[in-house]
Amino acid sequence: MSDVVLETRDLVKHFPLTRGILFKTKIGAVRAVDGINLQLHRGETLGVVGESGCGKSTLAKLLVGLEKPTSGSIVVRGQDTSKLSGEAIRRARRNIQLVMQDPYTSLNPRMTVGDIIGEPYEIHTDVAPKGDRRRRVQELLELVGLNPEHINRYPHQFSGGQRQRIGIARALALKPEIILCDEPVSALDISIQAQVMNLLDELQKEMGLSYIFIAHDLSVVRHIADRVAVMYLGKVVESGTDVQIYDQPTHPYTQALLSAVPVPDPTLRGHRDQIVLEGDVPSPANPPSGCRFRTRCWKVQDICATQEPLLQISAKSAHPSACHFAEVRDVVHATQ
Amino acid sequence: MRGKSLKAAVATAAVALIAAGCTSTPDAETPTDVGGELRIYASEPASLFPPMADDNPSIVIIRQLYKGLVEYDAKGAPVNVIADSITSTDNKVWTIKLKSGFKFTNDEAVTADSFIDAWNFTAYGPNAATNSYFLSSIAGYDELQATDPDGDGPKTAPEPAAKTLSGLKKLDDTSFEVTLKKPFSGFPAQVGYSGFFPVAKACLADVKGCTEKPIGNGPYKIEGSWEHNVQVKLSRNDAYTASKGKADTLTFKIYDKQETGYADFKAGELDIFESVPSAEVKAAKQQYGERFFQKPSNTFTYVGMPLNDARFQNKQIRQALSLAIDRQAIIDAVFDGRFSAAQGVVSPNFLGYRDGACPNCKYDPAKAKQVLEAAGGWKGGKITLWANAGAGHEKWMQAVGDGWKKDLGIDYELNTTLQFPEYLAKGDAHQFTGPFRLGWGPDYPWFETYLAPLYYTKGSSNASGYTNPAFDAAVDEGNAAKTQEEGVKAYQKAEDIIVDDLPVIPMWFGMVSDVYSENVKTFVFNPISGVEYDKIVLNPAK
Amino acid sequence: MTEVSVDFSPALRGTEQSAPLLQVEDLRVEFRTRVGVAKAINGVSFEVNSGETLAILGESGCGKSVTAQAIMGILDSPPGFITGGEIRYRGVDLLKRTDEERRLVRANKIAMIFQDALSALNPVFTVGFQLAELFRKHRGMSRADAKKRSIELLDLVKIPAARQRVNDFPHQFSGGMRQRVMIAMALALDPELLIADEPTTALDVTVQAQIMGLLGELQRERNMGLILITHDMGVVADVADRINVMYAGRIVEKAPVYDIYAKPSHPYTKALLESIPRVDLKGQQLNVIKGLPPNLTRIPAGCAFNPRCRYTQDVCKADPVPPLHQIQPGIASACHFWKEVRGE
Amino acid sequence: MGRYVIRRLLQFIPTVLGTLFLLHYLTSVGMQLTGNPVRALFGDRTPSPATVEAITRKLGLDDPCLKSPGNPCLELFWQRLGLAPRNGTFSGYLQGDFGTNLRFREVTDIVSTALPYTLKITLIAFLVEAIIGIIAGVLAGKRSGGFMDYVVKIGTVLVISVPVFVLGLLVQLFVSVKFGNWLRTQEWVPEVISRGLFGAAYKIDYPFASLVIPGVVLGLLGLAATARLTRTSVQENLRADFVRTARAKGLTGKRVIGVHTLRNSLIPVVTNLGLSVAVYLTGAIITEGIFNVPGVGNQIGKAIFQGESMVLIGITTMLVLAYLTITLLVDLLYAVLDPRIRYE
Amino acid sequence: MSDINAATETVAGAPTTSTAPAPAKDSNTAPAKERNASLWSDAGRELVRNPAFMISLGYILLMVSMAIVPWLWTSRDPAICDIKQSKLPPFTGDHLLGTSVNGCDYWSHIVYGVRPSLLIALLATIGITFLGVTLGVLSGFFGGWVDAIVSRIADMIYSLPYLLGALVFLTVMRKSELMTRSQNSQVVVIAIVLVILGWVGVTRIMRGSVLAAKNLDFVHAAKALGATNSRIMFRHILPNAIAPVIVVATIALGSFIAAEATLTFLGAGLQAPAVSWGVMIAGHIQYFFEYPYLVLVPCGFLVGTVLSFILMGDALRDALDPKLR
Repeated sequence: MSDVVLETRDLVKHFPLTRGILFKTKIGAVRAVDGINLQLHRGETLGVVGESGCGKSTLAKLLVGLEKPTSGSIVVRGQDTSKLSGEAIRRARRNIQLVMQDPYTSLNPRMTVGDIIGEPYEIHTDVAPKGDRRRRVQELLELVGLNPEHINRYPHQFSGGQRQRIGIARALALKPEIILCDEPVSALDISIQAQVMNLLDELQKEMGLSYIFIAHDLSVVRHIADRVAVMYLGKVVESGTDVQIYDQPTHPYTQALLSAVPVPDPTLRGHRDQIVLEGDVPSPANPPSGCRFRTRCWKVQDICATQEPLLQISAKSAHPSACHFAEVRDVVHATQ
Repeated sequence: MRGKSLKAAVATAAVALIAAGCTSTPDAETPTDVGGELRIYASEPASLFPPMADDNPSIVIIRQLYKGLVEYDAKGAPVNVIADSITSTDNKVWTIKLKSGFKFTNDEAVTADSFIDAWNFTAYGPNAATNSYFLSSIAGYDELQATDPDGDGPKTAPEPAAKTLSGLKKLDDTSFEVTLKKPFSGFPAQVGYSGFFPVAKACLADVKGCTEKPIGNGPYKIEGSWEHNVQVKLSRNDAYTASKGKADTLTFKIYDKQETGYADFKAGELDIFESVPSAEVKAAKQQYGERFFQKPSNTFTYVGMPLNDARFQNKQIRQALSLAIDRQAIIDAVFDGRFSAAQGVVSPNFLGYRDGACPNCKYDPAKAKQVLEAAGGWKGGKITLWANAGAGHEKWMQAVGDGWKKDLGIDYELNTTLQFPEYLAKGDAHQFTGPFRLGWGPDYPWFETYLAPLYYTKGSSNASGYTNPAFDAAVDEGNAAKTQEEGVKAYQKAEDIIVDDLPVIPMWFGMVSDVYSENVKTFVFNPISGVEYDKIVLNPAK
Repeated sequence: MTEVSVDFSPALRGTEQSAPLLQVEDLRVEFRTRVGVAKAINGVSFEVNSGETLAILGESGCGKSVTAQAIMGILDSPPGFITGGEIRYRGVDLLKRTDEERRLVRANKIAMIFQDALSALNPVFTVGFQLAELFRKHRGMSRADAKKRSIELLDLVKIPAARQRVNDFPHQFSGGMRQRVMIAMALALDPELLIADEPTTALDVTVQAQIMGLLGELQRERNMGLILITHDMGVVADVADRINVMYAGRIVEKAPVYDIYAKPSHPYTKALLESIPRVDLKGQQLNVIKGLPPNLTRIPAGCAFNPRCRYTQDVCKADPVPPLHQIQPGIASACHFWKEVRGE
Repeated sequence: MGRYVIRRLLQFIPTVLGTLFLLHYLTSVGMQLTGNPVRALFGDRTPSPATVEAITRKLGLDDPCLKSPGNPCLELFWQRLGLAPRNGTFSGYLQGDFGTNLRFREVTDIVSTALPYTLKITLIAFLVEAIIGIIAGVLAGKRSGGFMDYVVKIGTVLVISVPVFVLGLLVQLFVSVKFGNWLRTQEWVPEVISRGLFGAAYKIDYPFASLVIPGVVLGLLGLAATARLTRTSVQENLRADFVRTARAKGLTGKRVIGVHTLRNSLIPVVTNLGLSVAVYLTGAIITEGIFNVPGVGNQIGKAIFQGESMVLIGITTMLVLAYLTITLLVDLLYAVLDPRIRYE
Repeated sequence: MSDINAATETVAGAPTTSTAPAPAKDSNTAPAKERNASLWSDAGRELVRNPAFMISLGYILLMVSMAIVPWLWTSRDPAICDIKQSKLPPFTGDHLLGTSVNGCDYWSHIVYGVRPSLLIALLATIGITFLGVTLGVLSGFFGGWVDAIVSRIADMIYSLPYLLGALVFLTVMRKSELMTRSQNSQVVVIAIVLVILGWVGVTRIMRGSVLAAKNLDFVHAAKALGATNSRIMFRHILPNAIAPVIVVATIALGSFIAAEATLTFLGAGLQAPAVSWGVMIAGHIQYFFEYPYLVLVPCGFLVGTVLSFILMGDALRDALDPKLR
């Protein structure tokens, strides 16, 4: 597919666990990301969902180059960025920008908004001539719905939602093709969430951006994503279009996850197919053999412990699902 | 002759001034005088082993633990104790006869060997005894020293040529003969110094043990052992046959700072306190009245002149500088009168002292200006005044400079940055670039001790680099004199040369400022050896 | 640290079992800070009965947590001060009682669980210690008995291997388990009323479902009153009986759960419902509430919501503040134009 | 834990070696510039070179490198450590030979007589600092902006800003001499109080009582830091969620502060207390001097001014080891106080 | 407590609505006022209202003016002394504070004595701040062997008792020509020694701050933008980590003034005839019992100065620490 702007191939990130008195020896690894294949097409939004500890944040760091992958590759427009270094990696980074979760900590409190949004130009000096930068920053402010006159204000003079807009403006400064949104609305008040989500929507349409949207809130992802990947313990367990994932989930984990999401409609009380999972997510330092979800799965059989299910389309799943017993089950809608 | 003492003390404590004087109360001995504990202010001794002890705190205690050939009477003249007689016909070969019956506390008898062995030990270079110097006038001393041939390293130095002094000859158990290198009339006075005390054989065999727990032959013996930095406790040695100690116990309580000790005296923790801090002298005089004891002592402070510096080679310049110092004002302001302004270069307590011997030592700004003009005025620019660091000399040196500035218009600066070792080394090497402060304490009660070491050509402490054949001749004459009177006359002639030439500007002599508590009935003070603790009588306990 | 006199069955004098479990009447709280006085609660009234779940819904800064703390009597004072109103527990106004009486109400009668169990549990004591402390200090039990009861409690909240885990420290538990410990702690002394302040906000959805399930189960078993404080409209829809919506320190709408979702009577509630994405709907248009919640030191005159409201007219911008209009029994709205909002 | 301790102990080696070398180098340079400290023993009289040389050789200061300014004297350093032979024998720190002072008294002997005094005064200072400091800090932290808060704030700032030698002298003058002398005139006051406790200097008859005042003076400085640290820490912890939980549990104010706040607040205080002990062991140069306590600090002071490099290096080596050990112990204690910390 | 935090959070800046930009007339006046609405200016405003801070500042400014233009404060030359006028009590004749033992005017000594004391403290503070910040940033940011070396050296210095270290260094340094040349070079040498022993504290604080700041989101954001290490260090980490250092530096400034006096008391600091408070105190301590004012007067000024710096540091800490708001 020619319009693939970003692709990961068997992306792996292990954090070594070490021990030793003088010289450290490796005694294991936290398998934060363990072989992930994703494709992002031009102009689309790929949602990545999962609970805490599933490797979402590590994936985000890998994609924007904050962490180096243990193995595998990240291909941006045909170029494997994980193999780059120095100047080349800084250039490659222009194309993929990050919007972070916490609007309070992601902006340097000692810099003015103008400095924050203008910083990309100072780092990549060739993008905009010096005299032009202020104008561009003001344009960006306007673009994200902020008053361009506030260019000299400090972040703490803005509310959370406004700060998130500043973060988005910063990400847009270098005119990237891809924006990685790492939980961009989860720290915002509900009345503000919608503002930011709508803004992201508009910008995508206007600028032809591609989003990778990482979130734990399945409702938000459903709202914004075209395609969705569900992660569990460093692996993608199911992926597909939003309809496939939300209306025809085939992986038990996806089903459990969806069924747990409360729906703001009291009339559905007791009419939804509720699956309550037992126990906690196992430690990524010592994941279960075979299928990683088997320890909490109600469908578990012997094969699950010995053979790792592949993420593939099967007879009962029209989209890739990593379960030996994949089967559609609608858990979101009322079953009346 | 508390010796050297003084100087080492100055090196460490601030203004540590020691004293000598005379007895304050007539001796009145009755049997009831015996008993009680005398608590004495003291500093940490360097050593309690006579060959190694050359500092005042050590000597004070050693004098109670040991007795030498002679001690000093109220006028500072030597009186035989262990010696029966010390005689010579030519001031060069001395015959010493001992009394019998003296014993060390380990029951070893004090014999001629006790002296000869001790002196040989002290003189023998590799033993590194700090009192070695005092033996250097004895014939054969140089053969006991080993000098590093190349002077640069740890290659083991050659063994000294001899192990014993050729000038010491045992005649029998109670007599021996000492041959000096040069005639010296002061020898009988010199041997009263603690470096000449006898030492038991057991001590020489175990120096370390004997330092911590001395084996003496004196009126007191040690209780337990030396409690470093805390106290040294002595009890009466009943085996001592000469004049017995009065107090049952002498406790030397060790203090690091004068001020703390004085605070403790005021709190009633001490019976005798030496050297009341300057700032408290006035108050002490008022408060303690009779029990405040003040008397000039023998420590001599002077400002040396760097005679190798052309600016100071004109003696009129030196005289002008001396005349422009208001000694009494400085003493009153800085030391609350705890010194007596120098009127010559010899201690007022010494035989041969003359009031007003130094006409140039009076404050006379008019005459100073006049003399300076006569000398052609001062063209040397700023004078640098030197003193060693951290010993509290800044204040009075500053006052000296201020005086010159005011009366002679000579500007000055102060250099007080050198620590004592370096300061002394600079003096040894005649490297001072301006007047420098130094002090001197007599080694024995003999006029000569104020002259030869300081001004004799290449004298051992001649930091000014002074040399004058006429002076040298006068000292030699005194040393060889047959009688005391002749000797003193010759020494006075030498002093006259000095006070005119002023190779050093005499400043002042120390002042004993002691206080004692109500427990003390009779306070006994010796001008040479200081407070005589063994003779102090205590009031009976209430 | 021993209490001088321990009343093992603290019954508050003057309570009437017939009176409502908890009535809050015109409660007012303000925070006096260096930058000014923040009016956190401006006249809040509601009541809760046994066995009932009342949800207080609102965004951060609306005063819902402060209300909970005021009821519990654990408001940080200074800077927080209760400036008016009554908090009646079984008919007794707690605000008029001594500190000691109020202390004994806590945990015994009214208990509370907090949002972040990790920071709400003392990190340096074992879970067992923190549980047993309640029995030892309030019930005078021996260490051994208290420990036994603690283990029972951990069993009750379905913590596996309770006997071993009782000696663990809070950081050794997962987020969900910690919240279970908090619940155990709150239920230890059989309170009649439980206040849950955002009990699941910090948790993953699967764990949230577990915890909400457990809470509901325990509430039913014990017939407790439950005040659920949250901003999550989904959670509320699942468990609440009645809902109070708060905005800028006031209750702007009260209604039973079904009514509020079906037909909101206040523009704020309505806008909220329209602005949240739903997992079961695709292509839904999100309505945006423009602007920001007000600064509590400078609440706009008139209806506090007026700068953000699409129904705003001049009357909304001037005092007095619109009162809660009784629309039907159990339904009230503090909007001048509630009819328009309801589409009536 | 074991591994951690071993690793830390191994880290001691470069630190101790580094400190030793630093001191060795400094004192060597000192000697190279100042000249032979032996010269000072003789005061105003120039000693014969032979005598000086003999003493110098006996002290082991005859290495020619001590005469060439800037020379690091490495050979001498190894000899002092006991890693290189001197005159054919190995005798240095490794062999337990720490050298002697200028009067040939062994450093080990000097230290072993001085140490007991220092340990006693350290204990007193530590108790003063810990008990008074923590109590004052808690009282101040409990109500920030309250009376005790100001007392602690002003008191601590005053203590920090008055140089210790001034403080020591003032205490000696007013407490030990003026007040003490008055006490000593009072018949009814036991001697242990009038002579011991309020004496102007250390007294062998009252080995503990007479160290109390110097100990207090010594402890004052640390006390200021402890009180402030406790105050800040308590203030911070009082805002912590778990304190709110403790209050919600209906615990008494005493228990909330004394158990739930204090324990957590003490964690940073412990580090400070540990470091204080290390400082007391050495920092008493001035205080020990003023009160005539023959402890380690006093010996160090003398050693520095008399150029007794061997004493200085010897004592400091032991002090550095003591310091490192204390910091290690403090870190281990940390893990005990805060279960979240694990050392690996 | 999230509620009330949020309530006060936005107070500093006027709330604005994003969809409807603030009216133009408002924004014309706003920027000038807003420009300084940073952490520092907030702190500044708060400090101005703090009486302890303002009194301390006033006192310090007084002292600084004495240090810079002493002749405005006294017409006397401190070097002119008359031994016959020794130890006059305060308010005698034209001697405001009496005279020293050497008969020098005491007030003029106080005035001229500020300079070396302040200079030493200032130089030492600048030194520890510069050295400490540099090493702290390097070791915190790069970690690894840089950190290991810095930490070991810091351990060494830390384990050397401060006073002991200073005495040893100074007794060695004072042999060098530097110490004998002039008062200024003495000042520099003492300051250097204080720096050598003092940087460790700052380094540790800085290292901690950097380690904390390193993991802040905005640093990640800058990294993701491709910012270089130096940019991240100087533009992002340093400005955010410097506040505690400034507080510590202020307090250190005070303690250095006291340290100079203590070293002088021990005979290792400045030497007479240099005029400094330390010299005044140390030189008169032996007269304390009889003439207490000779010690208490310079002590009073010293304590006042140290106190002022510490109070300022304290106030600064409170003003800069958002947790205490």
